[in-house]
Amino acid sequence: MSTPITHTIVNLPDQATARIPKRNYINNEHGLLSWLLTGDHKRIAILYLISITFFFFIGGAFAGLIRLELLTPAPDLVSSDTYNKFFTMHGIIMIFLFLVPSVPATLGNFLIPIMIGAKDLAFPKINLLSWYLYVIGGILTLAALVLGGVDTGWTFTTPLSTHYLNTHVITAATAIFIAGFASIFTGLNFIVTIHRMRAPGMTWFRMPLFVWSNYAASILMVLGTPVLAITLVLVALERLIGIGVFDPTKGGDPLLFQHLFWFYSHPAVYIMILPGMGVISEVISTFSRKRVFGYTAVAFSSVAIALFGFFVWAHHMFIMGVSNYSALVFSLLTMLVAVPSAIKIFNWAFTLQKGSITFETPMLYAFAFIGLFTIGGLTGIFLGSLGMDIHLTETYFIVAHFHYVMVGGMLMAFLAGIHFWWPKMTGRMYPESLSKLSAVTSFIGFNLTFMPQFILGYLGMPRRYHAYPAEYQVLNVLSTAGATVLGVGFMLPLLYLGWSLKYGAIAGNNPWQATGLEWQIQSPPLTENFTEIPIIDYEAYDYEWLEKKQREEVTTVG
Amino acid sequence: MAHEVSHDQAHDPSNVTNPEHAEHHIVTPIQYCLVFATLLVGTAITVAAAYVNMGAFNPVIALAIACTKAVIVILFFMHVKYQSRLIKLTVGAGFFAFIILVTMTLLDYISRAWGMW
Amino acid sequence: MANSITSTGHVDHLEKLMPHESIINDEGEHVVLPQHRHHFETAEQQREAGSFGMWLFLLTEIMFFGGLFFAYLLYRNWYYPAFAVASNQLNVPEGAANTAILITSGFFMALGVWAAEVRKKKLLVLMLVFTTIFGVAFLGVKADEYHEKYEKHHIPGASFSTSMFTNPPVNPKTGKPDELPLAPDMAQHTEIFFFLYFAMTGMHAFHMIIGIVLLFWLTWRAHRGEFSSGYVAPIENFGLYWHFVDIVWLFLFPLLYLINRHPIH
Amino acid sequence: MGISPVLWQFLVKWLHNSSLFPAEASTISPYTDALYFFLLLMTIVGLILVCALVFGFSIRYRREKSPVATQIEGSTLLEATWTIIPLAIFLVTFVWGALLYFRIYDPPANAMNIYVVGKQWMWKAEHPGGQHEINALHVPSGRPVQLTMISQDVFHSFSIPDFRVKREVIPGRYTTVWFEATTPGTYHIFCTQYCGTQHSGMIGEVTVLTPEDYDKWTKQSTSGMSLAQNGERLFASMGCNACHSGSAAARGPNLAGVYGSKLTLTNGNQVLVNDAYLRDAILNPSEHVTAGFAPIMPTYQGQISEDGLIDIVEYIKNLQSNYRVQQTQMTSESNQAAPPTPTEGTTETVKP
Repeated sequence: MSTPITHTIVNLPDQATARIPKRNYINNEHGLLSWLLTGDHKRIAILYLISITFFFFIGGAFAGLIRLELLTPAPDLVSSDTYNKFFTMHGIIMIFLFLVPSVPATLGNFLIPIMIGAKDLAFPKINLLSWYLYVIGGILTLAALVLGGVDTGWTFTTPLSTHYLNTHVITAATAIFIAGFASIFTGLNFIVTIHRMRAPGMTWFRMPLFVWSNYAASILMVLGTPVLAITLVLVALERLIGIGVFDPTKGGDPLLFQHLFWFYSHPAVYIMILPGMGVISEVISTFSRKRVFGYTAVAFSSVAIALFGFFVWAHHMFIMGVSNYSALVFSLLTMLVAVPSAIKIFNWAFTLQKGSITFETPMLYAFAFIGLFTIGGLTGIFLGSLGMDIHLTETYFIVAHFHYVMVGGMLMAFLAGIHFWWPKMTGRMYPESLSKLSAVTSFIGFNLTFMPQFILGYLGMPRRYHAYPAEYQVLNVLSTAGATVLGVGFMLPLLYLGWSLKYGAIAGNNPWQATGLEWQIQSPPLTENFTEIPIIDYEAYDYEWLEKKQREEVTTVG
Repeated sequence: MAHEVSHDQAHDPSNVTNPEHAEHHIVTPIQYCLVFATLLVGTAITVAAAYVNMGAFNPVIALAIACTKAVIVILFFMHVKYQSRLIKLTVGAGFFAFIILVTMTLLDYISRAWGMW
Repeated sequence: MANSITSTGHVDHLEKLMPHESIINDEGEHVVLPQHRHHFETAEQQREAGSFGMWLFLLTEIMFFGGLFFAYLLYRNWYYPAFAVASNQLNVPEGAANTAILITSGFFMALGVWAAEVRKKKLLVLMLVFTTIFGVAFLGVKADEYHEKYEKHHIPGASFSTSMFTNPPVNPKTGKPDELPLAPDMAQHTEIFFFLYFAMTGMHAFHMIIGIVLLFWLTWRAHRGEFSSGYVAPIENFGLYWHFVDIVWLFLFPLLYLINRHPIH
Repeated sequence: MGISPVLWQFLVKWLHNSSLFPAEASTISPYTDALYFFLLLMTIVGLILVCALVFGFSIRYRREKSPVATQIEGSTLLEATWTIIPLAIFLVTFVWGALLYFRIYDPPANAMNIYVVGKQWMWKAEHPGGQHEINALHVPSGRPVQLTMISQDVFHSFSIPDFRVKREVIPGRYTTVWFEATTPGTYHIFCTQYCGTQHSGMIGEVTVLTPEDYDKWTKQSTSGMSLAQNGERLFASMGCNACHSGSAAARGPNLAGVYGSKLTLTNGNQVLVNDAYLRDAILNPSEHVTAGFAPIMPTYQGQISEDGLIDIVEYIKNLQSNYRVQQTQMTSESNQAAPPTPTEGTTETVKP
């Protein structure tokens, strides 16, 4: 039955008769303990989703407070100490408790086993341990906040963090140390699952690009995070014993801290963005009904980003007195690591060519991602070129750059993924028009917030300033106005997605008529995902195969 | 209907669940004794070498002996020699990442004295 | 014929449908291991995944110690005289003995893994006990060395004293001090050596303690016969961890103890 | 550049007055701005290209107009184009940026040196002539000015946006940056590296004066002793002249004219004596023992403040003969009164 030519791809089952499948992973077992001690990767993904949303809104609240303070040039809302604690908490919570785990731990945990035809991740108990470590890390961060806050900035610059502050640095460092292991165990689980548990016939180049990008991010998690762990241990030891490797008065070298810290923290930004790119590949392909243009190029550029990500960290330290010659090497390698991102952007753009494109909410978020990530990426080139970095580093230009990549790129991709797979995770559809409104609101609010900060950056307004010269006020007022709109834009999904849990339309197996393996089974899926192990004999994003299957109306697997 | 599950599913080369299908090689105790002996001899040599003044070569020798002992332990005690190519690749990746950390950071420390900074 | 493996009562299905998947024991009839986790196709796949996962975890340990080793590398080059003199304060016989103890412990662990593979329960338990004994012996020697540092005031922090380095004591036998006196500013940097010494050997000892606790648990389970009927993954993976801790010490010993041992005059 | 200088000046002036663009107040500013506008152009063109592709394809191939998608595998030619072209543009940016970096961080030889000491939440500028300024800096226009900077406690970062220069100020090591101011006026100084509670209070003013005004300013703001003279007093009071007396039998090497020379150390390697070397030699003497001398110099770590170190380094830099050293040693040994320090033109007397 060919659907009439409409402007949307969504085909829901007849709502009068459609029901949520009797047996699925949600109602398979009951009681709190069945959730808190679950081994099922889907339930752990839901647990992660709830805790990540909780911490996202705390971090967002601090962002709001910061923007409120910067409404006026004078330091009049809160004292300097409190303001420093605001931006430190905003940084720590957003990076370590939201951005690093967001797509891998929620969507990755839920979908990777299903997408490659496995029943579960390789180590379910370690997956649950990863969530508990994340929650303990989160609680410790909140403890540091409640006990009096930490004001070292999320970068813990020594010797400030080791000798010149008496706030709760050790509590915060322990929190990040523990949350880091949560990220290591997620990465470890993904790598073993992708290598060892693919269904028969699921070769490497038949896997969806979402799996490829999470694989690349997992390599970074496993190899990068431990260096941050040892660095924080050394900072804690230096605070406790007083002698250490970073104290210049006793012969230590504070630049050694910068090297060890940024060795992790730059790959960390690729851990944050790569899974988001995976979501975008899936969404763009589904809503243009076409295979991703240059599948192998996009897959290999994910791995290339992961590999080159380890070679470029010192571009955070160009003005810190690293030698001129090493600055040259790191600047050149930074230029190389930018190329795979450009490749991906053009491949997504050309995926649309000759497609049959529709504009549901995930697609809107994907378009927002492409636009904003292009700006974010290219402004990164400003900071990668040495001469420009001298003027632009440690100013609001940097703040605008990484918010364009993290909020404009990663958060848009996260919301695209949440909207795209919401029917699969909950069996319910979200209200289309309201979600499009929230997407547009977020887009407008975001640009209004961070575009003025580029201009402020070139004007030289420094980062982390509690008070600023009067001539910067106009741009800061614009930015704060944008922040309020952005806040509303991010609040809306919480409302209508919650609403859809009870009143949303029944989604059925494949509301978007997508080709992924996860769309061939019931939604919400069974605990063991497949009633029998699927045999894959078709390519990734194979819409002809989907067409043939739908014509035969055979539910092979579900 | 679904594909007939072919009996020799495990031996089909594209069977990705266990591509190398390495049957499990058991290392005999004699090999372990040999490795044990070489490790002890290695320790003795490295201690002896420390008492001989070879100027800049002392650390080089010490590290060379330590690396050979480590490689022996990895290959035989940890059975990497008999395991799939994937595990060998993983071990390589680990040490490669460590080497990146050392060389790229030394790149900065060594070249500081070259020019005005 | 769809081989539907529902989640309930899957063991008998598996037996019938995929005979070659289970382990063929001595008498050649097929038995499926009770520890076979439902989401793995075959026990072989589960074991491969287990050791691969363990190796990835050891990767994180390599990078974890890697940070410390780099700090050591940097400060050894910056303050070589201080590192050389401070390293001479360490007791080489005790260090060498410790290395031998740890290698022996690794040897017994390897034999333990072999015993588990050939399913000799008593031998496995014996090997695990020996491994534990040598592990604890290593920690004992370590504790003695730490105590000696405590007496000589070489523990970094408030109680650290550099008098030992600025005017070295006269060696009664030779009538001359063993070391050249260090200038006071260089003597101050010996505190960085001892900080790195305690950080690296302390982190290594901490990993040893975790290993020994696991060893007690594994020995108890081995004693109950869990690992002598084909299911050896825990023993094998713990063996990997134990050998890794041994390798870290193989690097720590020469780097910390043997910086510059040849006599000065 | 394609735009005529007049149009450029007008554009920059208008943007500056509407506080959307910083003033171009140093010789390097136009070069930085040129690179900035090139990169801005690259970003805008890149964005337009991507948006054109995305919106073009979306409208052309929307579902109503093309209900069935035709699958395309990909094309290696296209992949090559959007690998090579971005790489080429990025490499151009790399080379241009590197040239600019080396221009800013390699001071010219004839630069006038000013010491800057960063301390938790204030900037102390110290001119060789003895002028001390807090959170302020007076510089002549038209002359290259080099800042030799160090921090007394944590990481700070000395930034003058209108000069497009910024350099991290690290504890334990001198870092340098230079600029040549062009248009007189007052411009912001910021500390851009987070340094604790009053990080946003650690700001100041650079006042660019015409050379004549600058000379007038140096005259009436002299606070008596030049850095070198302070250094001389410290040199004597710390007892440095006991060993570094410059006589043949002295236990310490002769420091007259040592600045800028090449020294061979006991461990054999050659070293250029610059500010950093002098400072390190005072704090960690055992690593900087000149060949032929015993390592008996005590460390002064923690006994001399950064300002004191700057004074001594400045004194050694200006020490051409040991005349003053021997004289101060003689007066310190005998009980005569020290000769009055000449008042006018203080810097000349130090040089013989």
